[in-house]
Amino acid sequence: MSFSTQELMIVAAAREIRDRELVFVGMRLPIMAFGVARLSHAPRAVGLFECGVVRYAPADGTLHTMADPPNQLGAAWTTGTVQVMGLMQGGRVDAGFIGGAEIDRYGNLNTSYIGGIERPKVKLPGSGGAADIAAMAKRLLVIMNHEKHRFVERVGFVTSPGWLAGGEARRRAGLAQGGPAAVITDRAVLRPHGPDHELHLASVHPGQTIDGVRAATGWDLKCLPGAGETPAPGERELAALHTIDKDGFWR
Amino acid sequence: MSFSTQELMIVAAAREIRDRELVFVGMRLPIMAFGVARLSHAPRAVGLFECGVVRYAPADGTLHTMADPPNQLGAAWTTGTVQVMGLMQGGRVDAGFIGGAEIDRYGNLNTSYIGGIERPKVKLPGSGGAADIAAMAKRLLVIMNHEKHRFVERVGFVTSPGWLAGGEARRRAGLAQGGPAAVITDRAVLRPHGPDHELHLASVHPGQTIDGVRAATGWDLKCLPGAGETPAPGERELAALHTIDKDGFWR
Amino acid sequence: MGGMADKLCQLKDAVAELIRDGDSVVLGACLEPNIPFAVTYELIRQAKRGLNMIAPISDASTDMLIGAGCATAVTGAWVGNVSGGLGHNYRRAAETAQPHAVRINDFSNFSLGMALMAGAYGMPFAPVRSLLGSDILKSNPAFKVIDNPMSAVREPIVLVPPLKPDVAVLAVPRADAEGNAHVWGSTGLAQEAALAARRVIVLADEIVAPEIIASDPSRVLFPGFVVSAVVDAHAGCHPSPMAGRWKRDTAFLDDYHEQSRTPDGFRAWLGEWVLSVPDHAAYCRKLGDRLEALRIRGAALAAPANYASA
Amino acid sequence: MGGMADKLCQLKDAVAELIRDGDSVVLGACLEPNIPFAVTYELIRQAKRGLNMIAPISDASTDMLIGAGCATAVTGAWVGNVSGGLGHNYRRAAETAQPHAVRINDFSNFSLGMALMAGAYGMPFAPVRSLLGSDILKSNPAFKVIDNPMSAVREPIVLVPPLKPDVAVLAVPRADAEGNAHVWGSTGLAQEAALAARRVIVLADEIVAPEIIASDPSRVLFPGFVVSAVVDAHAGCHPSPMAGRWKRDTAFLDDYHEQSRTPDGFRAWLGEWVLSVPDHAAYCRKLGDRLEALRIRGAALAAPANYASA
Repeated sequence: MSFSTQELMIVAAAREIRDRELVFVGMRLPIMAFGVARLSHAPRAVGLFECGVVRYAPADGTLHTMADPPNQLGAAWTTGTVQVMGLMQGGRVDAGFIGGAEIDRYGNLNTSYIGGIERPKVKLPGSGGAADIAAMAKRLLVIMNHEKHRFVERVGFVTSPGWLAGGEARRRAGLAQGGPAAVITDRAVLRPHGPDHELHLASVHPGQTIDGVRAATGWDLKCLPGAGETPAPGERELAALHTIDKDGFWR
Repeated sequence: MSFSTQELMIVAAAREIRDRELVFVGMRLPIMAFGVARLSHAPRAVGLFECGVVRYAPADGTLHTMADPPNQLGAAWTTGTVQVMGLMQGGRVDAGFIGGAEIDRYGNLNTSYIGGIERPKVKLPGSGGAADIAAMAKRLLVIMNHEKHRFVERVGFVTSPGWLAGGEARRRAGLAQGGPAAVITDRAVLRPHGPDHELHLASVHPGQTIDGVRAATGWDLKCLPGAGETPAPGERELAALHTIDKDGFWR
Repeated sequence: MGGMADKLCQLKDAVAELIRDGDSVVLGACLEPNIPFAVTYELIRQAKRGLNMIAPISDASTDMLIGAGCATAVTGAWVGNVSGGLGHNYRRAAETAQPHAVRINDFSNFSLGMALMAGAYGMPFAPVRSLLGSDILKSNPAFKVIDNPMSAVREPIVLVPPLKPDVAVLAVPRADAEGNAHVWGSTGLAQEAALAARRVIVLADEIVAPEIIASDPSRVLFPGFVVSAVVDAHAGCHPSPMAGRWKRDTAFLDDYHEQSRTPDGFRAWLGEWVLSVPDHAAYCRKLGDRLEALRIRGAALAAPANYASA
Repeated sequence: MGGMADKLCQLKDAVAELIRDGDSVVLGACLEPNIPFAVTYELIRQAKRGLNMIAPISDASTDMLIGAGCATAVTGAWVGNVSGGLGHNYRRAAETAQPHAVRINDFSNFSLGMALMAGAYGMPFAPVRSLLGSDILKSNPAFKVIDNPMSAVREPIVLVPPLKPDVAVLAVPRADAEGNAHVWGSTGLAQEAALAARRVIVLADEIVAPEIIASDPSRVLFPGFVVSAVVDAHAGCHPSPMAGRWKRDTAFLDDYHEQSRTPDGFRAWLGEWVLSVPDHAAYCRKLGDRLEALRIRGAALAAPANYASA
C-alpha cells in the first residue's frame, strides 16, 4: 500500500487520539488526524476548535479555516472561544495539537520572534491559541517539519511552553498538568523520556534513518530504548483518510 | 381622577426612570413601573431582568415571575445572568429597583436574617440579585411598604448596601458608584440628603401627613427643604398603567 | 452521535444512580423557569439525605427538599416561593431546626453565577465588585476581599471561590438521546452550572432525533459530552414555566405556599402530590386537564437560520 | 423598538465619524469568519492613522492595515494570513520598521478573550492559568503574576487586565436598523468585544425588520443598545466566510499573500482592490461573478423554536 509522508504524519497523529477523548484540533494536518481517528479507532472522540466550534463527525467538505461553513454545518456546538478554551482550562481537554516554527529539546515552541523581540530577524504570526493549548491541554501533540534550523537546542522565545528547562521546571512554573507527549514530524516521532522530559527519538518513518533524523536535529538527539520504525498506515486508517481527503490533497 | 395607593407607588417609581436609561427591573411593582415609564415619558428605556431577559416594550401578558413566557416573547435579548449582571458591574445600568423586609436610615436593606444569623427570629429568602443591584447599579430605587418595624434605625443584617453608615462609608467600602436615590413607599417618597446621605422625607402621598409618616418610621425622620405632596398620577401615566394592568390587579 | 443511546434512562434510575446522599446539587439554574420539579419529587420519594442545594432561585423546589428532610445545606442566593414570598420550610429549618437544621452558605445571584463560571472554566476564583458593604461577606467566609493587585490606588475586590456541583439537573425543551440539547429563552446560570458540574442529568420535555439538535448548534447551551443521563420527562418542570412549552402553574405554587405554612399542612401536601404519586407519569395524570391548560398551544416561531455550507 | 432608525448610515460615514486616528479597534472578533473587510478597506481609503488593532486573528485584515500605514500597534494573538501563513507587512513593520514601526502587545487567544470579557463585564482583571511558562509574560508587561490568594499552597496565577476597545466593528448575517442582530455559527470573542467596546458598528449582510430579530431573542449575541451605527453592507465580510451566507474566498487571500511579499506588490494590490475602488458597492461589482460563486445557495435550516406564550 502506498502512502505519502504527509499521510503517514496524519495517521501517526491520529493514533495519538484515544476514543472518547476531547481533542483541541488545529488547522491542516491535525484536522485530518482528528477525522482519521474518528473514522477508525476513536469513533467517540470530540473535536474542539478555538473559534468556538465543537464537532463529533468530521466536516464534510474542504476546510481552509476552522470556521469555514462546512465546519459549522452539523456541529455539536457552535459557541465562543472563552467557552471552549475555558473547558480546557478546567482540565476537560485530553489532548491538543499545535505546530511551530521552532521547537527545542524540551518541546518548547516558538511562533513569535526569531532573533529577539525588539528588531526580530523574523516576526512570526504569534500565539493564536497555541500558548493556551500548550499550557492547558492534558497532553500536547506537536506536528511540524523536521529541519535542523527548526529543531534547536533552545528556542529564542517560548510562545508555547513545553517542558521548559526540563525536569520539574514546567510544574514549578505553575502549570499543574500537560506537557508535550509526542512530536510528529516528516521524518520521525519524538517523545519525552524519563524524569528530565527531554525529547527522544521514538520511531523513524519508513525510508528515514536514525542518523538522518539526528542530522536534521539541532541537538544531540538520543533514542528511546526500542526505537524502531513508525508503523505504516493500516488499510483502515488509509481508507479513513481517503474518505476525508476526497481531493487527494494530502497524497 | 381616582387611583389606588399602589398605582401611585407605581407611577412615582416610573418617574424615577429617565428616557434611554438601562433599568434593572425587579418583580411586581417595578415591572409595572418600567412599563408605565416606557409608555409615557421614557419610550427608549430598556429593562433588564436578572434571569437574563432584556426588553424594550413591556411584556404583553401577566407576569408572575420575570421569566414567564410573555416576558420571553419578543424580548430584545434572552441571555444569561452573568451577561446582564456583568453589564451592570461594568457601569452600564443606570438604575435598579429592589424591595426589602427592613430598611434603615441610610437605605441599607435586609432580606436575609432578622434577629441574628445563627438562630434567626425570621429567616427571609435572601439576596437573590438584590445585593448585586444595590452594589452595582448607578442609582438604587427601593419600593416597599412603610411600617415602623420595617423602617428601622439600623438593619440587623445588610443584605443590600445603601449608604452604609452614611457619609463616605459606601465609597470607603469599595463601592465606586451607586447608592439609594429614592425610597418609594405606600406613604411617601424618601431621598438621601446632604453629604451624610441620610434618608429624608421628600414628599408625602395624598391623604398622608408628615406626622403620620414620621410615626411609621423607626428613626427620627427629617424633612427635605420644600417637601410637599407627591404629585398625583397624571392622565397619561394612568392611561399607561391601565394599558399594562389589563385585569385591574393594582387598582 | 456515533454511538448507542446509552444515556437515555428512567427518571427513577437517574436519580438513584447519579444523585447520592451528601451531594451538592443544582436543580435548575435558569432562576424562575425550567426547574426540574420531577426530580425534586423523586429525590423526596427516594428519601435522599444531606443534599447541599446550589440554587440561584429555583422557586419552591429547595423549600420542598428542606421540609422533606432531603436538603441540609443551601449554597445559594434565595430560597422561598417566587410568587408567594417566604419559604416556610426554610424558615422552620433556619429558625427552629424543624425538621432539622440547615447550613446556609449565602451568595447573591451574580456571585453564585461567577462561582459557577469559575467552576466551569477552571478559573482559580472570580473577582467581583459586588458584595462589598454587604454582610454576606460576614455570613459566608468563603469569600475573600483583597486589594486589586492591578490598581495603583486601593481598590477592594471580592474573590469568589469556584463552585463545582456534584450534579446539575437541567430541564430543556428538547434533547437527543446523547444529551445534546436546545435551550431558548433566558438561561440564568444554566450554562455555567452544566459546564461546572461533575455529572449532568438532562430532563427533556421532548426527545428528538440527533439531526434536530445538529441542525442548530448555536442553540446548544452545553454539549452532550458533559451529560451523564437523559430522561424523557414531558412537563418535568411543572409547575415552573418553560419558554414556548409551558405556562407557570401559579395556583399550584400558591397552594403549596398556603399548605406549607404548618408542618402538618406541608406533610399533607407532600402526601398528596409526591409520596402517594408513584412517578412522574402518575403526577401528570393526576394533574390531568390542569396540565393541559398550561400547555402553550400558540406558535411564535423563530425566524429561519441557514447553516448550509454551499 | 419605539424609536427612529437613526443608527442606519453609510459605511463611509460610520468610519469617518466613529473610528478616529489613534483608536483601539476590533475588526471582527470571530477569529476566522465574519471579518468586516469592507471597513478595513474604508479605513485605508480614509487614511486613518495610529490605530491599535485588537485582534484575536482577523485573518489578513491587520496585515493590510499595517502595510497601508493605518495601524501602528497590535494588541492581539496572531497576525498573518490564515491560509497563507506569515503576514508580510507585519514582518516588514516588525523587522525593519517598513513602512513604519509597529508596537506589539502580545496576547494569546484565551487571554485576549478573558481581557475582553473583563472589559465587557466590569471585572477588575481576569485570572487565567494560561501564559505561565510563556515568554509572552516577558514581552507584554501588562500581565501580572500573583500567588493565588485563595490557595493554601503556592499557585501562580496570571492576572489579565481588562481591555475596552474604542470601537468594535462586527459583521453579522442580519440586523435591524437599531443594531439588534442575529449571529449563528461559532462566535469567537465577538460577544465579549461588542460588550466591552465604547462604540459598536454593525455591518449587516442584510437589514431586516425588527420583528425578525425579536422573533428569536436567544439568537441575539449583543443587544442593539450597545450599537452606535448600523451599515447595510451585503458581503461586507468578503473574502472571509459567514455561516450560511458566504464561502471563504481562499484564492483571493492566497493572491494577497503572494502579491504582498514585496512592498511594490502590496502597493499594486492595494491600488487595484482598495484605492482605485471608490466604495463597497464598486468592490462587489468588481468581484462580479466571483462573488456570486461564493454565495451559499443551499438551505440547511435550523429546526423551529417556538416562543409563544399562550
